[in-house]
Amino acid sequence: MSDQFSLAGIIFGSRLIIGTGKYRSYDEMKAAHAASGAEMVTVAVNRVPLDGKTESFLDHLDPKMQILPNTAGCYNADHAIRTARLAREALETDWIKLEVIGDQVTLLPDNEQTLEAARVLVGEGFIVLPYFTDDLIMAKKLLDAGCPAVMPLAAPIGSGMGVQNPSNLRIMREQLPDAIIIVDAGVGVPSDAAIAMELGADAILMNTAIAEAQEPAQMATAMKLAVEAGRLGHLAGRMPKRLYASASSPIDGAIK
Amino acid sequence: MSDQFSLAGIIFGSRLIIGTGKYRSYDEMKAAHAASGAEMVTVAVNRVPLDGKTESFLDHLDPKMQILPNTAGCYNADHAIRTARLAREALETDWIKLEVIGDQVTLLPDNEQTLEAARVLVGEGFIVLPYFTDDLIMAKKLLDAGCPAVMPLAAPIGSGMGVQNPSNLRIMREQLPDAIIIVDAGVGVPSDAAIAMELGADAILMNTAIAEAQEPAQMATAMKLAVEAGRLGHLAGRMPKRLYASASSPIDGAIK
Amino acid sequence: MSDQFSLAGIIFGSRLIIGTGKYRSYDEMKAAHAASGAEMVTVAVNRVPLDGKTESFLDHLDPKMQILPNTAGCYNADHAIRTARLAREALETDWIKLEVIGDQVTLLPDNEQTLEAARVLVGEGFIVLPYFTDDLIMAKKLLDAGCPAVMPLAAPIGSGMGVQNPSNLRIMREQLPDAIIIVDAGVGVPSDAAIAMELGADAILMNTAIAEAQEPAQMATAMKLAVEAGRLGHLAGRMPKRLYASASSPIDGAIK
Amino acid sequence: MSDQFSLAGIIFGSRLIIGTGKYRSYDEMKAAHAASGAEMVTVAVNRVPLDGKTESFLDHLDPKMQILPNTAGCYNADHAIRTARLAREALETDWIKLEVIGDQVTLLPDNEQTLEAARVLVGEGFIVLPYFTDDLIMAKKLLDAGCPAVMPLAAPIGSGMGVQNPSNLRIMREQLPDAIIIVDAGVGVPSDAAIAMELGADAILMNTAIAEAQEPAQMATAMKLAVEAGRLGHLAGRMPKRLYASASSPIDGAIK
Amino acid sequence: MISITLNGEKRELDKEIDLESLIDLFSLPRKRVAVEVNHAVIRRVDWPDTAVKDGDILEVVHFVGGG
Amino acid sequence: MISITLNGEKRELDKEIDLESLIDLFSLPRKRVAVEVNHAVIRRVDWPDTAVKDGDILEVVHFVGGG
Amino acid sequence: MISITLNGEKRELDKEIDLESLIDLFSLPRKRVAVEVNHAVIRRVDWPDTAVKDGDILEVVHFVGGG
Amino acid sequence: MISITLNGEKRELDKEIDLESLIDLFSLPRKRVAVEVNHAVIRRVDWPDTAVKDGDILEVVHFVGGG
Repeated sequence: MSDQFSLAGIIFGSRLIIGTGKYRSYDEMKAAHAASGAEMVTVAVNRVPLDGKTESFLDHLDPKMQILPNTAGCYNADHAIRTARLAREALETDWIKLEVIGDQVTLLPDNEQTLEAARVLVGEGFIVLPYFTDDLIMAKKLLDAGCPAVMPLAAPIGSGMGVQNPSNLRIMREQLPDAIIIVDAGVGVPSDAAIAMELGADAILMNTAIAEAQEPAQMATAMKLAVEAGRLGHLAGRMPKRLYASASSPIDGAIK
Repeated sequence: MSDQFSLAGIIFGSRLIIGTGKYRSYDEMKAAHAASGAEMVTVAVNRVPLDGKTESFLDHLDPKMQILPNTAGCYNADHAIRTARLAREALETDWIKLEVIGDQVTLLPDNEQTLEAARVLVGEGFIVLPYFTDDLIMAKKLLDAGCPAVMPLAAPIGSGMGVQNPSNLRIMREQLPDAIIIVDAGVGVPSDAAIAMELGADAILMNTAIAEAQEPAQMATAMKLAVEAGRLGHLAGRMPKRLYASASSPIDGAIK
Repeated sequence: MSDQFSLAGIIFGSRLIIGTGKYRSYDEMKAAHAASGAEMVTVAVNRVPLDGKTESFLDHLDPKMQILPNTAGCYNADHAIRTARLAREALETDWIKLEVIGDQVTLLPDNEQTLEAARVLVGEGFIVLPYFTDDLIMAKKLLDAGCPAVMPLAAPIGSGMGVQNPSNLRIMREQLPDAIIIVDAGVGVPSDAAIAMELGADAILMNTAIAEAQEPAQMATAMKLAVEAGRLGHLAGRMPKRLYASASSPIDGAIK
Repeated sequence: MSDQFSLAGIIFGSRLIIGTGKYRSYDEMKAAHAASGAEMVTVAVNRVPLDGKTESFLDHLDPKMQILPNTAGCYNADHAIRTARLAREALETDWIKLEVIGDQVTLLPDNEQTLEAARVLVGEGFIVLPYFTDDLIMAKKLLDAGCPAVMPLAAPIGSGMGVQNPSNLRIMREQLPDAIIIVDAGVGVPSDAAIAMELGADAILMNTAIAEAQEPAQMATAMKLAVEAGRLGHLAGRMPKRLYASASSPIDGAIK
Repeated sequence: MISITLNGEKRELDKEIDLESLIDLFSLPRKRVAVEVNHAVIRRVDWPDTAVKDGDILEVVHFVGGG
Repeated sequence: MISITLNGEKRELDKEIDLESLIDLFSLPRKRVAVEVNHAVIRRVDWPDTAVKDGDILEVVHFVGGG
Repeated sequence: MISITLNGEKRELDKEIDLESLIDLFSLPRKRVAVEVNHAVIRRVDWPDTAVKDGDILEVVHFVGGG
Repeated sequence: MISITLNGEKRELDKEIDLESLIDLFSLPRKRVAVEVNHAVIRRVDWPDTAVKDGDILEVVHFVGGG
């Protein structure tokens, strides 16, 4: 339905990227992933438990899915860099969702550390997709550092509040017409996703909105449609907004 | 994709009802109608020109479309009632979109006259779909009068401002759980349609958002998807909203 | 500070009208009334208890306050009309805040019954101040019926949600430049009051926002200031809104 | 009226700080300054023209006003640091509004360079008041660097769009209960100022909203009142928000 | 023996009395109140001459806090 | 010689005619139109038997694009 | 007798062993995991030749659900 | 004959002079201004003893309206 999108040389048919956390069961996750039409999913890097009991989480993912490891849980550039290197070794992928968190309560990104880590990781050949605030100037620095895309937040991770600052996304789109902008975190309902795409985002990454919905698979379908709807709405060119009415039917010619 | 919806005994596969006004050409209209997936379109009742030159507008509509005549351009109950009777005679349909306008600048509905006309027309066996403000108490009166559905506005006709008062629609949905609510007028972009559906609307009627888009057919597809997305989002049950973050990845277990 | 406002021939120095309900104590109410600078307060008409125990609520009001009785609790025109007549007899005032409620859950106004009651009461010489939805066409009818002012709601009574539909108030102001518009109900914080005044309201009537504040007298002062601020902001003529920046300091002339 | 506020050891009676740019005339500026009740004004550091013709801008300021020089027009830390040193030499003040801009179109702050400059200037004994995005983590870093307050933007400089991301300010207030937060830039109308104060800002810095108003002095008074109203509203503790109504008058006891 | 409805409650009176006396009988307030008999307001001056009859519906109201 | 109002415009006819003929006379469309005479709809079947008289007010409507 | 830190937990080994053996010893998974010794990643091929020494800090990670 | 850059503009001087004299020479304001030579602020008291040399970059600033 919607046009393709190309990221770091790979063509994706879907502009929806989703997470793998918080699902009530593997079956619920698999059904949601299938319904979403997503072609890439994020996973977290975590210490192997020492009790010997470990099943491979990855076995529960559709093999056709591209896996995007993240550096969630890292609070400084060094931890994020080491986590990225471990992810690359384990998955033989250069792709990394770079996430350096400022504190545990808000999970808001530490832009300064994120930029530092991005510079190092790009230098090591990683394809760095950085999560950061909706900050135009930081976006420029991340792109200058060699990130193939930027991933501004819509709202805090898992908040489901939707796009909190549409002006920032609009400005980012207008000032960086050629950049790939992926809105990451904060989406709660399909209209939130549509709004982000209408503002010109190239794709959206979400987890909680689907995983914590009462019916994750149904919500995944809704998000798939909403991302396509918002994308097409962006391309189709909206009607002008007016405070006042504009008749759809002829004003004259009614009977008297 | 989305569930069916039943109105006055007719089952519709699509929850999107669209208009036929303001298109740049018949071809553009036909393409948009086809892309929208709509199964019912609104048309206006108008005086035949006396110059003898008249082509039938209706010939340009897909014969499979159900036609919903409106009383646009009527400023009191009497004109609207007469217009409805003429529409019934000409189209042999009992369906009428009842629209009584309060003034020509805002095209805002005259609820008092609308209610009066609704009472008369229902008595004459019409299937009355009334356009009115997002007023819960008026909605109850219109339903009591025998209207099979109510059609509150999202914003002024042709304004494209989107849902101006989400609380009113939410309250209407919660207070009238069994009523059929069709949001009519004011939608501008796909996310507006998704928002209305997420709030619990059963369907949406729009014209300008599609007809005045730079690419009407593309916008029609976007609206089709957005209505489905919003409907599914409503059914799927949204995640809770939080001011603060909720981690998608494990907080513990990151490397140190 | 702010300009005077004239209503039904009476000049008020304050554009804030407040209620007398829900206070934790008479002292708290008196302190809030004094702090608010209001010159008119609303009171409810209620059955005298038959247990013989009755103190006069009115004795607790500053005698300088103009008393505006309301018809709260009435669900149809007839009850409201009878209540207005009783209020006039008891207080020897022609002033009445006309309130006809549609249901007990939302307390949303029944515009149809309100209009009917307004027509009767104006005919009996009452100064009718009608509470209704933010409906331009209904506003015109109420003014045509002889009401000296209209009182659209900002949000449901006691909801504290603030102005839910700014466009409706802006349109009402622009379309009825000479009408007196008093925003009644729904204000929660000072900025809500300022917004309503900036949109062009002539005055604001509120109760819960002050009475249910943790510190009613302090909130009353805040509301007094906010109403003045909003009024002056409306008169002063706002700067143009821009998506993009406009430098406050010279762009050139910085050191290099 | 409102409580005092203490910044870097100085007690201010007013929580409104205003600019000196964009006024149509010196008289208009002076009248606005007087009306605003502000006790501190910002000025820009600029090259002396070489044509010999120079009058001292500062002579047009009320001598009682504390002068806060800014580093407007600087695009990196080094320029901002040098500008701060020149301002200190010329005015014998350690106070500096630190502003490092990322680009000329949006005037959005370069947080990274701002933080770097803040660290250097604090080390040189400056009282650094940094303008930055509404970024909690950056706020923490600026405070850790020794800034006595942080100055997040409400919206781009001179945009007049008002608080674009209330959640960010609320979170910043809640997470930094002891920090002094001054909202700087983006306010357009009095309600914008009231909103920022209700969210817990300690003060507001604005220029364009007053200077570009049709009546600057009147708007200055409005802003003075709005800042006080918002502050008191914050202290008074707002009523709870409800989607549904809560009666102000008794539900029972109406006549039947 | 007559029966009336006063503010929604049934009340028995051993005989017809005038409104003035009824207000006393129930020791109802007289300051800033108003009385309605069978949906018609009775002016204060007319209380003494207004007979309260069997089946009459009376409303006696005053003012309370409201918004 | 009679005068009618047709869709808001005055028209002269040299004599009374039936509605069916009037539609022809002005070569108005017959498909999916409706006619009202003096505010009352005239069913298609009744056109031939409906005399158009002096002073009659006629509305002949069809459908156009609308929302 | 040596002591190491494995995924944040102290562990005692009776003697130095290579990384390959250590993975077995603790029956840790081998599929899609990665190992870091003293902050440096050890490629899988180098496990057999990597001696785990007293005081070494090891991290062994795999993947879990995340967003 | 020396050349300097003053507030971004090239200027020729027939010989080295001290900063104090340069301010006079260009009749620049002295009240609430500050001077920087080659990126270093020169305190007012040091103007007389500060020689302006060939190639020096000077910035002389004052204050203007800003936000």
